[in-house]
Amino acid sequence: QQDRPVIAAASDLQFALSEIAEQFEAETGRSVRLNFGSSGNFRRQIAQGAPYELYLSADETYVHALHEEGHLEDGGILYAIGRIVIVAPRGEDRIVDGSLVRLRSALDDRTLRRFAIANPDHAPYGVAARQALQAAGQWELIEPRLVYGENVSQAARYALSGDTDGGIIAYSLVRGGPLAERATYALIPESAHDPLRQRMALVADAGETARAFYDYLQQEAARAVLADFGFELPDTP
Amino acid sequence: MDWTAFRLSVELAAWTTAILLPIGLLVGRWLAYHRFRGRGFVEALIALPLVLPPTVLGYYLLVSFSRDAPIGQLWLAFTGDGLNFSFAGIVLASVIFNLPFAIQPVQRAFETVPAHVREAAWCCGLSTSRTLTRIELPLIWPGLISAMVLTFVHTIGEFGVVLMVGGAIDGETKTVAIAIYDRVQAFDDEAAGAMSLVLLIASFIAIGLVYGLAGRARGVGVR
Amino acid sequence: MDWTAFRLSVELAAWTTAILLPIGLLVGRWLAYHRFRGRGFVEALIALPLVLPPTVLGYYLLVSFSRDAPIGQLWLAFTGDGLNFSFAGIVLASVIFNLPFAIQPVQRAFETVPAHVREAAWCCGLSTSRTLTRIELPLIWPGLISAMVLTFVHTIGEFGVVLMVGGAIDGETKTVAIAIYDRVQAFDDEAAGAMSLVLLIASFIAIGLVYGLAGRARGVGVR
Amino acid sequence: MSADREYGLSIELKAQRPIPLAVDFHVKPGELLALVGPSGSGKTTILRTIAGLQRRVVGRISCAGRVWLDTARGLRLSPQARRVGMVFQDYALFPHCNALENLMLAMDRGSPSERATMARALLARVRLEGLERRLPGELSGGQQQRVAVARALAREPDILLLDEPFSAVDMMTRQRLQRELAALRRDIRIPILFVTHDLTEATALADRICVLHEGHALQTDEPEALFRRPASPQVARLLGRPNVFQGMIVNNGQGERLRWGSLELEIRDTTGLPPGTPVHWYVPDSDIVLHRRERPSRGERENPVNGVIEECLTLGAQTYVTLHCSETADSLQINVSTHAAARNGLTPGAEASVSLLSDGIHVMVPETVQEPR
Amino acid sequence: MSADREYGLSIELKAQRPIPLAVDFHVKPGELLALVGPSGSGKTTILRTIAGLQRRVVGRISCAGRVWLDTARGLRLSPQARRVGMVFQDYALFPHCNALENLMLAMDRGSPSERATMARALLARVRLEGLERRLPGELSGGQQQRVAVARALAREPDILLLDEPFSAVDMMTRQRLQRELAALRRDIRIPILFVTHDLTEATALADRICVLHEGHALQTDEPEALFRRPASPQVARLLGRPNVFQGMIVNNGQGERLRWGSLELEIRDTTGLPPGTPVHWYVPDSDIVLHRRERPSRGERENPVNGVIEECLTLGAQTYVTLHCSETADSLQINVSTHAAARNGLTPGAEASVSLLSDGIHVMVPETVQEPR
Ligand SMILES: Nc1ncnc2c1ncn2[C@@H]1O[C@H](COP(=O)(O)OP(=O)(O)OP(=O)(O)O)[C@@H](O)[C@H]1O
Ligand SMILES: Nc1ncnc2c1ncn2[C@@H]1O[C@H](COP(=O)(O)OP(=O)(O)OP(=O)(O)O)[C@@H](O)[C@H]1O
Ligand code: MOO
Ligand SMILES: [Mg+2]
Ligand SMILES: [Mg+2]
Repeated sequence: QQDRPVIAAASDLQFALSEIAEQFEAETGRSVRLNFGSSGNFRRQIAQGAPYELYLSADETYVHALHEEGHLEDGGILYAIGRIVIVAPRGEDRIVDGSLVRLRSALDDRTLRRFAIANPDHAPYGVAARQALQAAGQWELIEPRLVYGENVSQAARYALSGDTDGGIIAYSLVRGGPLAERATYALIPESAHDPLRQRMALVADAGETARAFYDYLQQEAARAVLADFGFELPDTP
Repeated sequence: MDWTAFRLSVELAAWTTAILLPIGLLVGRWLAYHRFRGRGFVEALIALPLVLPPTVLGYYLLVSFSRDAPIGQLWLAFTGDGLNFSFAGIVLASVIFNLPFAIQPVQRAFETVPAHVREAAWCCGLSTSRTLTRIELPLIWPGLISAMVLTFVHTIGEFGVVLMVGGAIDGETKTVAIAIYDRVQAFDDEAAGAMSLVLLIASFIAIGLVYGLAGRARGVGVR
Repeated sequence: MDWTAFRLSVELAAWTTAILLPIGLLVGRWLAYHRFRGRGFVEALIALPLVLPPTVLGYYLLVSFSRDAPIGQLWLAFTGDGLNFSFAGIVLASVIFNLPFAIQPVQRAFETVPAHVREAAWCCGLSTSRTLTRIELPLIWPGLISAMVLTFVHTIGEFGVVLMVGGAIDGETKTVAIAIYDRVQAFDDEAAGAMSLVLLIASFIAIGLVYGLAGRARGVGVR
Repeated sequence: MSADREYGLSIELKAQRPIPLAVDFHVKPGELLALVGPSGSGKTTILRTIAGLQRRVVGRISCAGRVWLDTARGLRLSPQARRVGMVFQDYALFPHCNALENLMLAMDRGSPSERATMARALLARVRLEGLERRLPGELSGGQQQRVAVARALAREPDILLLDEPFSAVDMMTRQRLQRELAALRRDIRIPILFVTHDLTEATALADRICVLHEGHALQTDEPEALFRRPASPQVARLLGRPNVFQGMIVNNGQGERLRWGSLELEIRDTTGLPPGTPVHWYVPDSDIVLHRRERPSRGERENPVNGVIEECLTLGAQTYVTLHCSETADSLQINVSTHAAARNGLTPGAEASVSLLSDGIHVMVPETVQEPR
Repeated sequence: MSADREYGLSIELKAQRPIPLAVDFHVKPGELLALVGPSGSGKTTILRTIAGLQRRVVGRISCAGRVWLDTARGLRLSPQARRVGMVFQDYALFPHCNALENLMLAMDRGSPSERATMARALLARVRLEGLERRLPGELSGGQQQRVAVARALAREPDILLLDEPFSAVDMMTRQRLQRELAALRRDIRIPILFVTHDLTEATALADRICVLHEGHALQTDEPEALFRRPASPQVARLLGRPNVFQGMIVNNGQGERLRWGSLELEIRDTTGLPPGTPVHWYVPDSDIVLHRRERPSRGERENPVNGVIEECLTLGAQTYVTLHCSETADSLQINVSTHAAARNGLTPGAEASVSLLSDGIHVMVPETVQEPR
């Protein structure tokens, strides 16, 4: 049996990374197994010796911490910077604009029922969403209306469920894939939140294929896909 | 320590248990006393919610509770409120999820009530309802306690369904299970550990007392 | 359709049930026949795993199964393998998580075996073990079936603990519950729906048959 | 139907399950009917049907002027609506209630304290003073049975259905309970059905006895009549009466006689059957008179039978003697007091004579079918 | 201990719970001991203790040459190791096994087909042919009880413990089962303990009877001896013997006499008690001889007692007569055949005389404490 490493990846990479892995397989003939989940859970599992060979976190601090604990080969590299969007079910763009002005008016005339974000206690996209709302001066107002997803994809579910008026989620989730046609969205300016610095690193004792995939992710083809799914590409690793 | 979440969990578990108690009694009793073709499949139907991963079940409930779906619409019509992201919603979800724990032990308990004892009660003039309260309930007591404790405890720990349907709204749908999970996810192991410990100790004492008292109260059948 | 995940789930549930069957019988019987101070607390202890959210319990198990912790070390010494992220590990986690479902119904069932019938078996020369197999087991059959079905079903649907301890490794620890969850997370509703449907139908038929057959086989106590 | 019949229990039942059942009788208020019959003959089934617990039955039951069951009209009262006081063969006490609570649950009148007082009085009546607080599991078999009897009374029933109510109690207590039951019949005038396998008990207590066999009522009659005139050899056998023989009706010119072997017996109740009819006949114990040694006694001329003693079985004050009579090739079973047996030298091998009083000889007319009453 | 005692059942027990128990007896192989006593006197408790089911007890039990219990030496065999054939008062059949399976479970020898054959034979012995495949719940009370008896035999036990084994079966079946039991005693020579509340049954079947009262063995004796010489008024009362009176030992110069009211009765078995000792005394039914009208009978000179008939109760062939004797202010209960009663004109208010045979009069020596044997 061939070496098919398990890759642990943040769930905002759901669509982008799947596409990259397909390209990778087509080009190299090697394949990887993708596990999407919460970056935090992966961080714990890797600390306990999980047999993942490559870790793509949505939050670079986890990579730093694991590196310090000696579970990673090195400090890894920054592979993408995430962006957030305000979304609503397609056709209900009452509150959808990047400056959050419409959201503000919905709040003011008390027509906002519920609004979904990822849990800012631990999900990086939740933190960014909170920062954006704070920057727009709406946090205090909107907090009682918020529902929290365990992670950003659950938040996306909520935002498009019909029982909320929308939410703030990862840009990468609505750029392509099944949500693209179900949602209407607007990009929130980068300046509204701290950059979502996404770092990846090889886990100690990673095998050949994982290394190859790690390298492939730094190639243009892969970066193009990431860009295509709305990630900013860092210049410096 | 998120005491609001604790309170909410206890409320949720109490409501769930309170609602499932009569359901468990009715359905459990009915399944115990009536033999019909397909009884096994009715029992299977009750157990089905368990086979789906809670988050997925939660997702399907989220969809069926939405304003566009019949259940959500009905609820909206009666209460003027949505089911999703509300306390009522997580109670309903919990109720569905805990059906097998509430029904099965009660059913098994009813099955062991001797037929002659029930008949004697009727001959003593006890109506069906008095037979239930005065004869059957005391006799099925251990099974009923089991059912209620399992339901209660399972609701306290339930996380996937409640999170999905409830949306972790502080003070409304954020139970202690979610609060602990959040602390763990936030790498706040100390807070998570402290909350877990409080939860475990409180549960241990509460369940222990319930079982202890229930066991002491006339252990019929055990000698 | 991820058939590997289906197979794995069935294997996991089968192992869990098979391991819990003797444990449930032993502990359930012991709790049913012995009255001692603090019995309620032993029962509470068994139910405790339920109060923690599965993922959190999973995390604590992950830590205790690690090579630095006693359980993990012991396992390593005996098998030369780690517990975490292995099939053995998720089986063990499942076993712990399902303890109350395996023990309680069996305990309640043993409690209703009439003392005189057991005594008669002894007087007929049946050893403790033959009394168990020939007299007690047939009498507790419905409770035992309940226990096993609940355990099996609950394991199939279990997700948080298995995900945390197992790490969702394809073909090794990625159960159908995780596979469905993944599809839901990936917004691949069609695949999730299809898998859920297959799971539900298969479970419905399997559980229905088990209950149906178990119910038909001499329904003692029900007349 | 007379008013008298209205206000008692009338039943008329047919069933196929669990056994084929065909019974039909009336019990007057205050009357005690004993059901006797072999184990499995359907006694419990009949009581359960009257109580409304056995449902697969067709027929009619009325009691205390109310119709309880009329399958023709689709009417069937629930057990609760029937006001029966039932003692189950296995007692069926409420296992979680102590003796007092078992009784109080069956009472539906009065304040709790009145009910407790009455329950205590009933328990005292069945000699269970001091055991009021015991759970059934802490009582002996006989004690449990007495709680069951008291509970049946506590209901203030319209009918008492007692399924072997004294089978587990010792003789002394049993006599006392039998006296209580007799007293009760004077106090509350309701029909009482009583299953027993103790014929002495049935005779002592019952106004009438119904002999059941495989679900069919063979004969229902007063004890005296039943023991003197069993309707068929089967009834005699079920009642444990030994002296049933085959004979033939003859007419020797002086009137109807019964030929038994080479003997011709006088009978008082002539049958009017044509001479030559083969019949079964029966003579009760009380009409077999032992001839005393050397001293003739009254009735000695009546149907003398001579024989040789085959067996003597002494049980306390009674001795059971088997007398083989060569003229008929049959054996008579007789029952004499032990001192009479000693006085008359009744030992195996000895010769002895008895008279069969013509009053007692009962010819079972073959066509006799017990008229349902 | 003699070899004979070794190979039977010897028990010597004391217990406090559930009732104070003090018993001590020996039953030889092939011997049948009946335990009689009021409901709640501890009969079931004794059987359970022998079977090893009741554990809170001190003492010693040995059977078939093996020690089963010796609390002094800390030895206690499990119920399985004791090889007892036990019939529980409530039968305790295995509810999920049919009649045949209930028996086969108790057998530990032979191939399945041999066991099935033997089980079938045993069921036939208790007259349950054709019901082999019925579950206990589908059998009548008496049928269940017979399965329990057959199961006890199926064990090929070293001792039979029968707790009211025939209480739920009809008289005919009962007689048949009693005969089976008697036959069995010849086939398999093991001790048999038999609880019954039917004294006729006890007398007919038992070699000895043990009278229990509140956990204490009051007297253990052969039926004849027990009925003729009960050790105390209490035993007589428990046996339902009515004629126990108070009297006083006197000496009228011709020897020891028993003063009863103004009468002085001759007694054959003199007591040697000092004159003036107040005693209880008893006369069995069989030693009360009714004086026949106009014709003197044997023994009439012996202890004549005259009285007026208070009550006559006729039960079939027997009539129970209460004779009030003004000289003593006591009443005698006598039991005559119904035709003797008629012949002698015994009706309430009539005068009658009886003789109390001096052979039968039994003076209960006050200090008599039943020697445990
Ligand atoms: N559930 C059942 N299924 C099949 N047969 C049954 C069932 N219950 C009772 N019977 C049969 O019906 C017959 C009548 O039973 P019933 O209990 O009325 O007898 P009974 O006269 O009360 O006998 P007993 O004196 O032994 O109590 C019996 O032969 C019994 O085996
Ligand atoms: N578990 C118990 N707790 C308290 N008392 C008990 C318990 N079991 C039995 N007893 C009492 O012990 C006494 C003896 O009971 P046992 O069953 O030996 O009587 P028994 O002679 O068999 O009576 P019966 O003829 O009525 O069956 C009774 O008075 C009974 O109430
Ligand atoms: O690590 Mo995530 O992408 O917030 O679930
Ligand atoms: Mg019966
Ligand atoms: Mg007893």
